[in-house]
Amino acid sequence: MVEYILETRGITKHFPGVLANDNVEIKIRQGEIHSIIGENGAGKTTLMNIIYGLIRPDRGEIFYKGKKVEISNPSVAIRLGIGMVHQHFMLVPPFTVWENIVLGKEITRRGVLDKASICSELRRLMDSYGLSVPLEEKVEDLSVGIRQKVELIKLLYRGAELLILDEPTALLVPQEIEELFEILENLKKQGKTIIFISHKLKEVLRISDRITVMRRGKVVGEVEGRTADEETLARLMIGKTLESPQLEAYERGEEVLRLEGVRLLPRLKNINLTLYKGEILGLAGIEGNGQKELLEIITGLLTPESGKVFYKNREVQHLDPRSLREIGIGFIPEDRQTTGLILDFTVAENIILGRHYKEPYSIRGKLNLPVIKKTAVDIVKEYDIRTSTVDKYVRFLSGGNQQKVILGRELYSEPELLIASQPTRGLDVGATEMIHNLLLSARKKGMAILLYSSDLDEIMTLSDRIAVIYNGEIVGILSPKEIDEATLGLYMTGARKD
Amino acid sequence: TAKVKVGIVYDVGGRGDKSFNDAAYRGLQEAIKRLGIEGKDVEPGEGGANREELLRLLAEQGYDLVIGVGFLFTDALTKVAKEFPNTKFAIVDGVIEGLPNVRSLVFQEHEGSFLVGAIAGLMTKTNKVGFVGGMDMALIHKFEVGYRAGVKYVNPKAEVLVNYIGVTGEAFKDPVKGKELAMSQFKQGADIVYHASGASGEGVIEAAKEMKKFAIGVDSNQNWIAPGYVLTSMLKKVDVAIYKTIEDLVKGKFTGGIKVYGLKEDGVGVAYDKYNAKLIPDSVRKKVAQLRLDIIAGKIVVPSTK
Amino acid sequence: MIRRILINILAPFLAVLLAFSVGAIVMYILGENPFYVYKILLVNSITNINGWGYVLFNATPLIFSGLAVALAFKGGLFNIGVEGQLYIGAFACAWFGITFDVHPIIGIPMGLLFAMVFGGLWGVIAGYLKARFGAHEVIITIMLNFIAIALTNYLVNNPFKEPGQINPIPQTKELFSGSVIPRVYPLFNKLGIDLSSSVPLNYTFFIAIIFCIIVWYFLERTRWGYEIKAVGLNPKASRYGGINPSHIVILVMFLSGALGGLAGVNDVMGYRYRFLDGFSRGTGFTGIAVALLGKNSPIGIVFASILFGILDRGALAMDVFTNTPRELIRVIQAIIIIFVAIGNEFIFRLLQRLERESE
Amino acid sequence: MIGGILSLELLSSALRMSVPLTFASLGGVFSERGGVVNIALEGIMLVGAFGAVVGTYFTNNPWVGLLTAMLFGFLIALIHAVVSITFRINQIISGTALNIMATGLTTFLSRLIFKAAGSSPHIEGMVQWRFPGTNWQISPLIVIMFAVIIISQIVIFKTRYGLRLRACGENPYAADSLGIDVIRMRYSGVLISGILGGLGGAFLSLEHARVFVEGMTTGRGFIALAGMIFGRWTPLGSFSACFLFGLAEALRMRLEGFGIPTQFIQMIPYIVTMCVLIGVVGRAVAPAYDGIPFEK
Ligand SMILES: Nc1ncnc2c1ncn2[C@@H]1O[C@H](COP(=O)(O)OP(=O)(O)OP(=O)(O)O)[C@@H](O)[C@H]1O
Ligand SMILES: Nc1ncnc2c1ncn2[C@@H]1O[C@H](COP(=O)(O)OP(=O)(O)OP(=O)(O)O)[C@@H](O)[C@H]1O
Ligand SMILES: [Mg+2]
Ligand SMILES: [Mg+2]
Repeated sequence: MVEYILETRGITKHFPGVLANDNVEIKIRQGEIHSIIGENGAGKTTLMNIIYGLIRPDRGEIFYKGKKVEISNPSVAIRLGIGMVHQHFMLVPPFTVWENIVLGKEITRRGVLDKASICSELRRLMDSYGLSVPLEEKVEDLSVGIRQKVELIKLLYRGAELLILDEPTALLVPQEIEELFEILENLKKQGKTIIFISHKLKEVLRISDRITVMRRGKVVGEVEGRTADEETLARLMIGKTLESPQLEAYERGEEVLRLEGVRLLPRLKNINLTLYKGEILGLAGIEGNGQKELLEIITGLLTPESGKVFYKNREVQHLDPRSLREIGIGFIPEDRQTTGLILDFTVAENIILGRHYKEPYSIRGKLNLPVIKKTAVDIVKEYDIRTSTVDKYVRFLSGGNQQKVILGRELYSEPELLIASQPTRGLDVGATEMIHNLLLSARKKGMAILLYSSDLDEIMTLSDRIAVIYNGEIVGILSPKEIDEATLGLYMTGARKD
Repeated sequence: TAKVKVGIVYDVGGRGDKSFNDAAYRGLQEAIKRLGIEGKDVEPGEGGANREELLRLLAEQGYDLVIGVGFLFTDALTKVAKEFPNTKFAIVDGVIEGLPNVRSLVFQEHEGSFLVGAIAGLMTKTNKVGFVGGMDMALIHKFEVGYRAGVKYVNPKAEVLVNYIGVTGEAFKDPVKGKELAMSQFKQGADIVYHASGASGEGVIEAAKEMKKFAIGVDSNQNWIAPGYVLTSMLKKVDVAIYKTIEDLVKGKFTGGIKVYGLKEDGVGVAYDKYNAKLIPDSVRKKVAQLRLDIIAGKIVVPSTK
Repeated sequence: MIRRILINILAPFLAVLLAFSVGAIVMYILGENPFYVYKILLVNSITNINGWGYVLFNATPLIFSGLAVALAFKGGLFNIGVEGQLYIGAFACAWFGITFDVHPIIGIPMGLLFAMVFGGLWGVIAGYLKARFGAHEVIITIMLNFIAIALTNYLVNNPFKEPGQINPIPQTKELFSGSVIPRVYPLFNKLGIDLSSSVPLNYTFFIAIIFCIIVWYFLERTRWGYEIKAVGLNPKASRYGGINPSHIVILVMFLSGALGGLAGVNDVMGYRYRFLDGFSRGTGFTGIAVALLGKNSPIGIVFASILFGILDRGALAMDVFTNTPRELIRVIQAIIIIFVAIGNEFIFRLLQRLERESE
Repeated sequence: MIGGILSLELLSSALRMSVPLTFASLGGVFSERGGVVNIALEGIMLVGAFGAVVGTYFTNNPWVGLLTAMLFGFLIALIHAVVSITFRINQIISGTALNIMATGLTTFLSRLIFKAAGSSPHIEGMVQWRFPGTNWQISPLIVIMFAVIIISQIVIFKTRYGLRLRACGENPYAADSLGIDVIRMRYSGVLISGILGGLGGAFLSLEHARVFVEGMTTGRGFIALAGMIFGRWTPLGSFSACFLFGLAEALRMRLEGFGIPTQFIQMIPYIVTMCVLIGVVGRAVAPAYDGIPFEK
C-alpha cells in the first residue's frame, strides 16, 4: 500500500451554486510526476487546495503514505511534507527573495532573523537542486520565471516530499518551461513526487508518468503518460476532438501600422516594424526584452523617447488610449483581471468600457442604457459568452468567459488594428480554440492583428509572419512555414540574428 | 404648592471643569438645599449643536426657570424665550435685551482681571508676566485686556506675554497645549502666568508647579489645585449670580434685563484663602484693596476691549 | 431584482433591531430599564411630528456629508476632509447672503452654488495634490480641515465680524432675506400636519433629498459617474479604457468637496441665517460613518442619516427624562453603530448567499 | 528674538509635543503593517489618558497609571480587533464608533470615579530621570519612547514576528498558505497598537497635563495617523514626521505676538506638513492589503 504516497477517497466540495469536487478519488504513486488536466473550472485547484489544507472538503478522506490524515490547515500539510505552488503566486511582492522563502519557517537567533545562516542554508539548498535565484532582490522586481523558481525553493526549503504545481507553466516562455522541466526531472530523480497541472497537452504528455483527467468536478479518466496522445486526452476532457485552426491563404494588404526607430530606454532600443491589413503578425520574445513596453507604446500608455509610430500614415505616438481607440485600434491587454476588466462592473458595463463616452452609449453625457444592454446582449450571443444575464458581475464569470468579454468588446467595434497580448493565457483547450477561431475570422475580415504570446505553439499556428524581439530590438522577421520552434528559440535567446 | 422647577443647561466642557460650569452647579445645589426647589442640570451633545432643542424641551416640560450657562446660548435662548413668554430664562455671560422674561447675568471680568494683573505686576521679579487664553475671541480678550491694564498700572515697565490655545471650542479642553504655552512663557522669563482657558488651564497650573513658578486661576477658586503655586484666582461668582436669580424667582421678584456683576456687586473678585495666605504680602493686599475701591468709585476705568 | 431590494431593506432593519437589543442588554446591566429608556427615545423622536421635525433637521447636514464621503469612496478616495469643506462652503454661502440683497429666486440657488463651488475648490486642493504629486489624500484633507477652521475663524473674527454684536462668539451679520431658506412648518400646517413653528426643519432637507437623487443619477446614469466608478474599482483597467485617472481624481475631489460645502448650508441659510464660528464640530466626520452604514448608496445614506438624527434627538430626551447618564448615551450610540454595521454585514451576506444558491 | 526662538528649549518643547503622537503613530504602524487600519487611535489615546490618571489616582504610583493606560488602550483595541478582524466589519466604521464610545465611556467613568465629568483631580507625575553627572532631566516616558522606536524598527524589519506581520499586511493569502495564522497576527498588531496608543494617551495626562480632561486628545490620534503615513509606515519615519509636527507646533507657540493673526500662525504645522509631503516624500505606498478584511 505504501506504493501510493497520496490517495483521496470520496472528496466532495460544494461552493454556492457549484459542485466543485464530486467524489474525487485520485492515487499518486511515490516518486512519479502525475499530471491532472481538465477544463477551466473542472475542480483541479479546489482539489489541490483541499489536499494542502487551504479548503476543508464537505466530505471525503485523504491518505498520506498509507495513513489517514486530517489536513486542517497548511501547517499540517507542510509538516506532512506536502508543498504547493499556487496557480496565482503566493508571494509577497515587496519582500526580498530570501524573506519570501523563509516566511513561516524562519531561522532566528533570539527572535531576530539570522540572515547569514538563512542565506547559507538557502545557497546549499539551491546548489543541491541545481536551482538558483537572486536572494537579495525584491520579488516585485523579478520575472515570472524566477518567481516560479522562488516558489519551488520555498517548498524544498520546507522539506516537501510531495510537490503540487498548479499551472506552473502558464506564464512561462519556452526556455523557462524547458528549464523547469529539467528541474522537475531532477527532483524526481531525488525521490520527490510531483503533481503537475496544466492546460497544455504537449507539456503534459512530455513530462508525465501518469495523467488524471477531471471534468465538472469528477475524475473521468486516468491514463499512462507513455501511451496517451493529445486526441484521447482532449476527448476525455471536453468530450470532442479538437481541430487545429487553419490559416487561410494570406494576401498582404495595405500598410496599417509602422514603427520607426522607436526607443524608450532602458528596455527599448530601436524598433522598426510594419503591419499590413489582413495579417496576423506574431511577436515572440522572452519576458523582459521590451515587448511589454512596445505594446504599451502602441496602446498609448507610454510615450517613446524618440522614434515614430504611424497608424495609416498618421503619426500617433503622442496619442492617449482614448484617441487611439477613436481612430480604430483595439486592445486586448495581457492581464484580463487587472487591466482588461473591471471585475466589479457587470458584463454590460465592461462591454462599453473605452467607448462608453460616445454615441450611441452616451448621449450628451447620459448613458443610454437600452442601447448598452442591447449591445451587450448581442455580444454575449455572438461570442457565446456563458453568463445568465448581462447584469452579472464579471468577477463571477469563469476565466474563459471573462476573456471572451474582452474579445467581444474589442472586436465588436470592428477596429482595423487589434493589439492582442496573451489572449489565451490560462485558458483550457476548448476556450483557447474558440478564441483562436475568433482571431482568425477577424483577420479574414481584413483586420490587422499584432499578437503577442508566450505560447510558441500559438504563435506558430496563428501568425502569418513572426517578429522576434530581443534586447529591445527586432532581431528577425520570420515565416512560420519555414522555421521550427527550436530556430525560433535561437532568435529569442539572441543566439541568432538577421 | 408645587415645587419651583429650575433647569440648567451647561456650556461645552460640562460639569467638572473646576471652573465655570462647576460654579453654576454649586449655585443650583445651594438653591436646592436652601430654597427647596427642584433642579435638573443637562448638557448639550458633542459641540453643543442642540442647545436650542434642550432649552425648548425643558420649557415644554414646565420648568419655571431655564438657565443657559455660557455665551454660547445667546442665539438659542433668545429664540426659545420668545416662544415661551411665561417661562423665565436666564443666561450667564450673554446679553439678551428687550425680553421681559430673560435675565442676562454678565460679569465684569476685566475688573477682576485688573486686580489679579495688579498682583502679578507688583509681585513679578522678572518684570515679565504671561497670559494664556483659551479660544481667541472677544470674551476672552476681556480677561487679557483687563489683566494687561492691571499689570501696567502698577508696573509700567513690565512686559506681558500673550498666547491663545486655539481657534475652536477645543481650545478650552486642551491642557496639554495650555501647559506647553505656559512653559514657553516661563522659559521666556515670565514668573507669573494668568489663564482664562477653562479646563486647558489645568495645564497652565501644572506648568507653574513643575517649574516652581506661579499661576493665577480663573472663574472658580483654583488655589487648591496646586497649593503654593497658584498665586490667586480671579473669581467670577457664577454661583452667586445663579443663586440670586433663583432666589428672586422664588420670592416673586424676578425681573428681566441685564444684571451686571462687577466689583461693586461683588460678582468678581480675588481669591484669598489658606492656600495663598503666605504667598501674597500684606503690602500687595493693601494696594489691591485700594485699587478695588478706586474702580468701584469710578476713579479707574478698566478697558474691556482690545 | 425584488429580492435585491428586499435584501437592502431587510438587512439594515434587522440590524437596527439587533443593535437596539444589545443596547438594551447594556442598559439592563447598568441598572436602567431599557423599555422605559427606549420609550422615551421613541416618543420624543419618531412617534410625534415635532420629534420627526428635529430628526430630519439633524439628518440634513449628515445626508450631504454622507454623500460627499460616499462619492469620494466611489472614486477610490477617502475624503476625511468634509469637515473643512463644510466650513468653507458655509462661509461662502454666508458671504453671498450678507453681500447681495437679491430676490430668493436668485439668492437661494446662488447661495447653494457658492457653497458648492468653494467647498469644491477646497476639496480639489487635495485632488490636485494627489494627481500631481501623489500626496496621500487622507493626510492632505486632515490638514486642510485644521486650516479651513482657522481660516474661517480669522475671517469671521476680522473682516466679516458682525459690528457691535452681542453674541460673544464671533459671527457674521445676518443674511439678507433673499438667501434665507424658509422653514417648512407653514406648508405643513397648510397640509394639515401640526408641526410646531419652533421646529427648525427647513427646505434644505428637501434639497438634500434632491441631491441624493442627483448623485444617484450622476453615478448610475451618466458617463462621468461611470468613469468615476471605473477608476475607483480599477484605475489600471480604466487607463486602458481611455479614462485618465488623474482627471477623475480631480473631478471627484471637486464634487465631493462641493457636497461637503453643501453640508454647511442647513445651518447658515436654513437655521441661523449667519455664519457662526465653529458651528459644526464633527458633522463631516459623522458623514464617514453615515456613508459606510448606508453602503455608499444615496438611499442608504438617507436612512443612515435619519438613524443618526434619531439617536441625537433621543439622546437629548434621555438626558432630560431619564437618569441615564448622558455619557452612557454616547456609549450606546457607539454600540448601535457597531451592531448595525455587524448586523448589516451579516444579514447582507446571508441573504446574498441565499440568492446565489437559489439561482 | 529669532535666536530665542531657535533654542534648545524649542527642540525640547517640540520633543514633548511629539511624544504622544509618536507613540500613537508607532501603534498605527503595527496595526497597519498587519493590514488593519486603526482610525480608533484617537479613542485609544483618550482612554489611555484616562487610564493613566485612574491608575495613578488610586495607587499614587504613576507606573501603575502607565500600566492602566496600556490596559485600557488594549481593551479598546481588542474590541476593534474583534469587530474588524473576526467579524470583518469595515475597519473605518469600527474605528469611528470606538472613537465615539471612548468619549462617552471616559466621561461616564470619570463621573463615576471622580464625581466630576469634565476633569479629574491633579495627580503626581513620574519622577524625572536625571542624566548622570548633569542637571538635565528627562521624563522616563521619553526614554521609553526612544526605546520603543528602536525596538519597533528592529521588531518590524528584523525579526520573525515582524516578517510575518508585514506579510499579513502585504499578502495575507500568501502568509496563510505558509501556515501563518493571519487572524492571530492581525490581532497582535492591533493589540500592540492599543498598548502603544494607550501609552501616548498616558503621556498626555500623566506627563503633560497631570490631569484628565474630557476629550483632551483633541484630534491628536488623526495627526498621529497622518504621521504614520508620512513616515511611510516605518517606526523611524513616523517618529521623524511626528517630531516635525511637534517642531512646527512649538514654533507656532513662539511666533505669536509678532503681529501676524493668530489663526495664520496656528496653520503653520499643517501647512508645513503638507509642503513636506508634496516636496520631499511624494508617493507613499500603503501595505497592499491594508484595510482589507481577510477572509479564508
Ligand atoms: N468565486 C465565485 N463565486 C461565485 N460564483 C462563481 C465564482 N467563480 C465562478 N462562479 C460561477 O461558477 C460558474 C462556473 O464557472 P467555471 O469556472 O466552472 O466556468 P467554465 O464552465 O469552466 O467556463 P470556461 O471553461 O469558459 O472558463 C460560472 O458561471 C460562474 O458564474
Ligand atoms: N471560493 C470559491 N467560491 C465559490 N466558487 C468557487 C470558489 N473556488 C472555486 N469555485 C468554483 O469551483 C469550480 C472549480 O474551480 P477550480 O478553481 O477548482 O477549477 P480549476 O479546475 O482549477 O479551473 P482552472 O483551470 O480555470 O484553474 C469553479 O466553478 C469555480 O468557479
Ligand atoms: Mg475557470
Ligand atoms: Mg485552477
